[in-house]
Amino acid sequence: MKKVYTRPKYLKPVANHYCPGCGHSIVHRLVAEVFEEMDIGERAIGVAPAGCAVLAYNYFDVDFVEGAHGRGCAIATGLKRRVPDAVVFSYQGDGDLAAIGTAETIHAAARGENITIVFVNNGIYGMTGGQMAPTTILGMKATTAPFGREAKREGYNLDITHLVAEIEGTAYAARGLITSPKEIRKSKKLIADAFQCQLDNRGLSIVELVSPCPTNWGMQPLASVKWIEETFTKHYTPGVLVERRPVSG
Amino acid sequence: MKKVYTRPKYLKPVANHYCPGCGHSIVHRLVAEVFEEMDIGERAIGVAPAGCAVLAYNYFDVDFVEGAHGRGCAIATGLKRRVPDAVVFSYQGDGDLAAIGTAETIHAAARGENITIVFVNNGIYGMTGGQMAPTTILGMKATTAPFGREAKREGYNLDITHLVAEIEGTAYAARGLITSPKEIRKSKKLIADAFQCQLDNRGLSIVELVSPCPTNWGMQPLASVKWIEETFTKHYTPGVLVERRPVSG
Amino acid sequence: MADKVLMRGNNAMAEAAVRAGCRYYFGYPITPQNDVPEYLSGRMVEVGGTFIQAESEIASIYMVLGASAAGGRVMTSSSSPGISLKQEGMSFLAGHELPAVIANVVRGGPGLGNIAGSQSDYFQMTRGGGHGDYRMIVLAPGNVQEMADLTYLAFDLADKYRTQSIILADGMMGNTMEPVILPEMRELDSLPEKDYVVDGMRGKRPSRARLSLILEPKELEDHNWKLQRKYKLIQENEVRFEEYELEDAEMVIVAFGTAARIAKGAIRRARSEGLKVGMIRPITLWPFPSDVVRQLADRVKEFLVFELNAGQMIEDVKLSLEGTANVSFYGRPGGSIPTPRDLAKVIINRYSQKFRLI
Amino acid sequence: MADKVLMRGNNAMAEAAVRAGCRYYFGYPITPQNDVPEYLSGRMVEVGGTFIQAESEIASIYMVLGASAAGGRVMTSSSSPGISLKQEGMSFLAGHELPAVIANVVRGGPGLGNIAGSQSDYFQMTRGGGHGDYRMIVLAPGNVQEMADLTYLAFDLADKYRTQSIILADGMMGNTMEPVILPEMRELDSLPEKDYVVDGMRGKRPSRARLSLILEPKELEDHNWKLQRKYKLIQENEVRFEEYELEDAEMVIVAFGTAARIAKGAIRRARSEGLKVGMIRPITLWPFPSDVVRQLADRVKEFLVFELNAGQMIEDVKLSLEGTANVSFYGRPGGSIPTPRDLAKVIINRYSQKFRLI
Amino acid sequence: MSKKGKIEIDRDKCKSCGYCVEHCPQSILKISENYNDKGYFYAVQVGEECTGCSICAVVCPEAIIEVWRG
Amino acid sequence: MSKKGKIEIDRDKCKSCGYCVEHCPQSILKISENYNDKGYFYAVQVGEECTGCSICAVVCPEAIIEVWRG
Amino acid sequence: MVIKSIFAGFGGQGVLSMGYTLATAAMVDGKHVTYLPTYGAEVRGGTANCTVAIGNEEIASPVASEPEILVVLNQPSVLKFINKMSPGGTLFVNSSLVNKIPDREDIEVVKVPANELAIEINSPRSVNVIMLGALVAKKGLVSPESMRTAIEMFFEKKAKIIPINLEAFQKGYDFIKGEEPA
Amino acid sequence: MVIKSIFAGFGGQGVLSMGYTLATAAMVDGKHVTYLPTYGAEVRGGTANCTVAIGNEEIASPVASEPEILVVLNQPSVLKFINKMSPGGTLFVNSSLVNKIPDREDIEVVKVPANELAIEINSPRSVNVIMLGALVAKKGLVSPESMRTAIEMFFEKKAKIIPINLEAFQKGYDFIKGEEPA
Ligand SMILES: Cc1ncc(C[n+]2csc(CCOP(=O)(O)OP(=O)(O)O)c2C)c(N)n1
Ligand SMILES: Cc1ncc(C[n+]2csc(CCOP(=O)(O)OP(=O)(O)O)c2C)c(N)n1
Ligand code: SF4
Ligand code: SF4
Ligand code: SF4
Ligand code: SF4
Repeated sequence: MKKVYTRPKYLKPVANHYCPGCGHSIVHRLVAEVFEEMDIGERAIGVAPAGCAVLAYNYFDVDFVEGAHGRGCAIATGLKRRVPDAVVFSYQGDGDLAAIGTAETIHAAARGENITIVFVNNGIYGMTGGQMAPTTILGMKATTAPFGREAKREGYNLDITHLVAEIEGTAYAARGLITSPKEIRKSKKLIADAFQCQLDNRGLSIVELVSPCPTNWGMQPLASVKWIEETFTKHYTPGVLVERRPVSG
Repeated sequence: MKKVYTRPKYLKPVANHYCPGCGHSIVHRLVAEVFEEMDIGERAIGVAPAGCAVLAYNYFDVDFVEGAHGRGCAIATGLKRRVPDAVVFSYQGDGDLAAIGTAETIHAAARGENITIVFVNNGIYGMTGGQMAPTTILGMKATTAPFGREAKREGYNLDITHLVAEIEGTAYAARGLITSPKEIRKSKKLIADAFQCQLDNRGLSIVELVSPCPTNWGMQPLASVKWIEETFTKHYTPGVLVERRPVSG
Repeated sequence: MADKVLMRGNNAMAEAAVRAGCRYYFGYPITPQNDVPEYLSGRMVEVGGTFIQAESEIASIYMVLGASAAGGRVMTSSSSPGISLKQEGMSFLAGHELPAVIANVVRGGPGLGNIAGSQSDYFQMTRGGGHGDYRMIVLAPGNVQEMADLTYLAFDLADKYRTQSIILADGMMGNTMEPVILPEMRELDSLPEKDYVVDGMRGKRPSRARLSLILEPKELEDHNWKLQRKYKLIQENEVRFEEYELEDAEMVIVAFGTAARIAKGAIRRARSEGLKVGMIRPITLWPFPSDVVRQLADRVKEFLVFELNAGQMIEDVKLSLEGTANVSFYGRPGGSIPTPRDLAKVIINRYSQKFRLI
Repeated sequence: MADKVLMRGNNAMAEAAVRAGCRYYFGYPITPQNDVPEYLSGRMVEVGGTFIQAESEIASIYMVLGASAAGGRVMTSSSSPGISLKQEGMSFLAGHELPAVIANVVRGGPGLGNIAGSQSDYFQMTRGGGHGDYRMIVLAPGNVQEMADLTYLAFDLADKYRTQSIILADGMMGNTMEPVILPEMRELDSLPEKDYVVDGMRGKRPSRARLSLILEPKELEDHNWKLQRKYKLIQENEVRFEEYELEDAEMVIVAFGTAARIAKGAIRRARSEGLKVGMIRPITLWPFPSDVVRQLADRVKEFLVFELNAGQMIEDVKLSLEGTANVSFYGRPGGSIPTPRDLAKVIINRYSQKFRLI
Repeated sequence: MSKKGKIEIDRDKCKSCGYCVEHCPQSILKISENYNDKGYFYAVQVGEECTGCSICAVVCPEAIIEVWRG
Repeated sequence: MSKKGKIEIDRDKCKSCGYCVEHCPQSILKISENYNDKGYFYAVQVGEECTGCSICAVVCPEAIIEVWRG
Repeated sequence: MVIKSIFAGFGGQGVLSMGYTLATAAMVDGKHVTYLPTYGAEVRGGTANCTVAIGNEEIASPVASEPEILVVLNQPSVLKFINKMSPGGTLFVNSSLVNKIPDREDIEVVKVPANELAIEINSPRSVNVIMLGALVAKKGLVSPESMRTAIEMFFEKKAKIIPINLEAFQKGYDFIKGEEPA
Repeated sequence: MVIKSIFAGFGGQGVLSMGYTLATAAMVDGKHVTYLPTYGAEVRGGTANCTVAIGNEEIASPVASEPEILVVLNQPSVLKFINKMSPGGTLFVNSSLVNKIPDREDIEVVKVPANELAIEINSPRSVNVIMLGALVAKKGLVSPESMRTAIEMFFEKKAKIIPINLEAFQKGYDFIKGEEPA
């Protein structure tokens, strides 16, 4: 028999600290698979967020800089300018990318910075214990929105990927789900396309992965992916949001 | 004969420090006129930016807090939450609002913060001497874009008002020109509508005034308004960008 | 007994803030102080106050500035990296002369560090990590009860001097639960009037501006000297400290917060072995109790500064002593916290070197 | 003569950076240092480097972190409020142990203050305004030539110790033009190799991570002690200062930067009236020339610290002297800069009180 | 039924931007050849046909034109 | 022409999320009643009809399932 | 004197509430007490633990570097903490889930088949309270009355499960008392 | 000895380049020199000024609190700076634009009809260089040769206007020399 699936080579052979069923683990795997398939792991440099994926460098077997909360795109910019032939990506959660890091995200897009953002949207602050995120949807509870998010009180949720897609320097913006095998496969394709965009020097690429945080949602893993498919995606529909300046040839 | 026009009462009877033909002076006047006509000056609280309008409190005869560069919307939020019946506005330039203040702007909108942003877009950093702004259009020169802005090198210009308009908590977003008598009159109407939106408790209102900076554009005042009408507005077309939740009755 | 409640330091602080009349809280999550925003997100709704989880620490400090300028009792809290982000805003609050209470539940640094308790932000808090000449009142609680009491006090001091009061705690202090007696609930209308507030003229007074931009150097200099006079006044009136077993002490430990707590245990151990050791615990880190320390040196010649960092408060001790006594240092940076026994060993060791006890 | 050029301090600094091999500059406009980004926006294009006007000071310090992690010689510059915003990033650079050169062209504070020259960020720069136990090399140029020379040096020191080098100037120093001889252009391939760089494994080595998150307190403590050892090494090797008219001095002025420049003029005046006054000018503010100051006290008993602030470096002078000499202070915060004549009056006054000269 | 108008310009505060001159429908404003204390060549009225339409006041950045009509 | 497949699960790293169990088209995986050293009830294979479709591997967050086919 | 206890187990086994309830009881007893849960990042990864210090003098450090008492509900926690224990200390294990206890001659081991006991009273989720009952019976850190008050305070908002928890406490308590020579 | 000069006028009158060129000449002469332009917010509002200090020793402060020399191109600047002047100082006014000079007995006033002189040489924009010529002729701060070199350096990139500026310099220079007793 032939081995048809094995742990990707750019994931270190170690256990991670993520909770059971956490989407981060799957996204890690997908990115590592893409690195292997596109043969770009050897020149990849990642920026780890402050967030549950703060230890990403312990799991990915590629070069990494650990970033400060929200500054992934700025750090990635510095890296890419210094090593233009590297494949630079910033791995970020929703708090990181869409709250404290809003300015860095928007302006990396405006500059058309040739980097890739891997954006894990789980609608909550995982690392710090379930506080409200910019992407927390109305009605959803969080430790800092104990009565459930209400527009009048906690404001609306923010679709940052949509905003980024509206910006001219963004070459590629897409959203995938981390739920079923089908959606996971699609998401992997989006991740690959985002990195391809960088290889083609087309500007900023962002791929949002709508992803379960069973722990802070207070759900079992299977219930959490179901909730994504039934409720959460109503606010975050998957697909390619924008594609600009397609390469000729 | 009847007096049909006089200096508005919410402008102090002092000379300002703005350059000849500067749009800030006109915007000041329009806001002061609106305060008088809507009778809201007595409960107005402004936030002055770091920018050419840094001394706004020397010219407006209403309460003011001088802000830090980019933090107008955050300060206005604090003010409004403490004094909900006040009319709170943040006066900001393009660097202030759209560069360093990006996150504060976007999230005030997401919260649907019931404040008004008076946004003066002159496509340049006036106060500090003509550096590139997020709104500087391609081809335009600045002291930090000495060869003219080029997408590849300096990135694209950013239409922040458009982004703000895309956010659900934004009740009103509009753009006016500070050029001819006709456009100035229209702009005044937009300013009034923005403040009305706050009075009606509808959420964030922003009005962008596309405005000349003759000094840093290196043009005579008349040439600068002409340049706005012929070139600059191509990137920043006037009009109402969004209006949400119209008041019933 | 009845009025004691078992509370976490962070929550005791948050509840004390509400009872002191704080109705505006703006913050951003960061471990190890997340209980504060979590607690207040619900509590502010109960008392009709405002809770905002801001988009960042920077936004929150400027929301604080706005609400304070409009006259509210207002608070924010964070931990080391988040406090670093607030430095510009804190300098602005100082320049604008606006009161605010800011809690720093310190974690191990520098950089992302870790979430264990540490005291390595002493310099940042006492020297002003922001730009310009300014000082802030820095209160260092020694247990959960003081987390409540000093927070309560912090609001009064902030208003009295139009200054920032800092609660300098650490991850351990913030997360430990102890029985605590909460201060009474203040009526909002019992709070002192403020005559500098920017809340709309309302046809009653001329327009006002709160600002820190003063373009003319001479005027900004005057403003600075005015601030310095205020700081002097605070130094004269607001020094707070605790003396512990000092009567017969031949060696004095200087420690604050969690370190002081551990030091007490260590001193008990050392005393049980016959060593005459005492402690001076600064409760206000700024203003630092320099005079007391200096006067102590009239009879005690050995000082041991113990900090959960690589040596910061020791500068204040040295500045107080001006060479009149020996000062040594024991420090544990990076979130390491020694046991009272570990510290007792250090004390006994140094003591015996000096006094040939053993 | 031929190689002298008339240059503004800011530009001399910027050009020296390029010549030192700096090819990455990330900044944000703020007076009084705008010449730096303006100059480099064009110059970096000429030399094939990167210039980015970032969206904020925060973004720029993290771009610096990225480019430095990838091995570049990299710089940012700002002025007081902008530097406050960089504090978190500077703490990260320290924790990550990454080299960088950061210029702070200080203006009057606190808050928005003004754009005149000031020295009120001394504490912030020498004590680390960010969180955690860390230090940075702080170089204080005394004229435009030193703006160039010390910037050039700053890059070498930053690389040597994997630390931040700060150029602490002020609005006056940054905007004054003087004839300057620029340092030679370094070949990029003559720069030292770095073995910690994160630039892709390229099939040649295992993956690397640059970080400052160290969750285990004991490990973070070790990391901190390692940093402290490095700082000790810097203290031992990198102290720089200038002695001025000290041979027969009975009174010593301690001043740096623009203040020292004015002090020289004042000393010349005082000497012309027969006063034996000299100066010690710290060039490195950290590491502070403590030993020299302390040794001076063996023969001189009167020190006058002169700063363009309300009194900050005076703490380092006192910490150096430990009570072995008298220290007085003359300060001008808020961007006020006295003339050499004003200062001479102060000097003569204090001198005559001490030595009954007049 | 055109009404008569009147304006007054606070010449000491005029900065010579020329907006009023450009936009006056009656073309009765111009930039003087003298300058004020701040050194600006100020705007002056040179014709009598003012209608009080206020357009000059609407464009004046300095808010220094008063207009009467009636 | 269905091919035979085979999987191997690193049970010590399994966290019991149940994704593989849920999605296996052959329904041959289940959560065991024993737990591993980390305290998780790990997934086990309970039927032989594995086709090597890899779906379990595609959903496994821990990347601990190896799949053979042939 | 200060006695320090560490409670450890899987997240979800009610480890933190054990510590909290004990600390409350100590407070009710008028003793000095601190309770320190793990927090933040440490919480990820499935296990939880907390520390309670009870004494009749001010408590210097809420941390237990050498706990006198260790209460463990699962296997990994035994391995993680047993070597920290102070000589002469007492180890309480939930013997229903823990079968491997490393040798340490200098401590006393108390085995409580808590899962079985819980099933006996038809309250499988009360394992932690049963362990508490055993702890109090054996070590008397706090009075059983205070412990009952603490349980009532803890479940204040879910009053209907107070009785079953009081029963669980008694079950554990009696388990030890029954074993002891009368 | 250090001599300090302030140059002042409207923005656009070439005030800053006057100072810059003079400072360059001093550098060419091998003297100690500092040049301090106004910067930042001060620049708004229409007027500009700068300070040049020239000496044969290290210059302590680039600021002129009591300038020995004041060169003004417009009326407001006279009023702004005249009272700062050091007794015995020399005030150079562009008498084409300045008609009101407050009384100060202790300074010397040199009136240069610079606009007229500029028109004479058909170069109305050279008012500032004419004033420089007068300054150098009168005060000899730098050598005329160095000043010419400085002018050439300044206009390096616009070489074709060098001659007219040299002519303007000479015009101002001769204006003074012609007035002076030969
Ligand atoms: C400056 C700063 N502020 C706050 C934090 C604390 N913090 C760490 S991660 C995080 C948010 C995590 O949420 P998210 O980005 O959504 O990622 P997730 O953990 O959900 O993957 C916060 C607030 C920090 N480390 N630094
Ligand atoms: C934190 C901080 N960074 C930078 C500055 C300097 N600064 C003052 S105003 C300004 C930009 C002004 O441009 P803009 O906001 O477009 O307003 P304008 O002057 O054009 O009206 C800058 C960068 C500052 N004061 N504070
Ligand atoms: S808290 Fe949420 S995001 Fe974080 S590891 Fe657990 S499941 Fe994943
Ligand atoms: S610089 Fe530009 S924006 Fe500023 S006052 Fe002058 S014209 Fe107005
Ligand atoms: S009011 Fe109208 S007509 Fe009269 S001067 Fe003004 S613009 Fe001209
Ligand atoms: S998907 Fe992976 S982690 Fe989840 S139960 Fe199956 S084998 Fe275990």
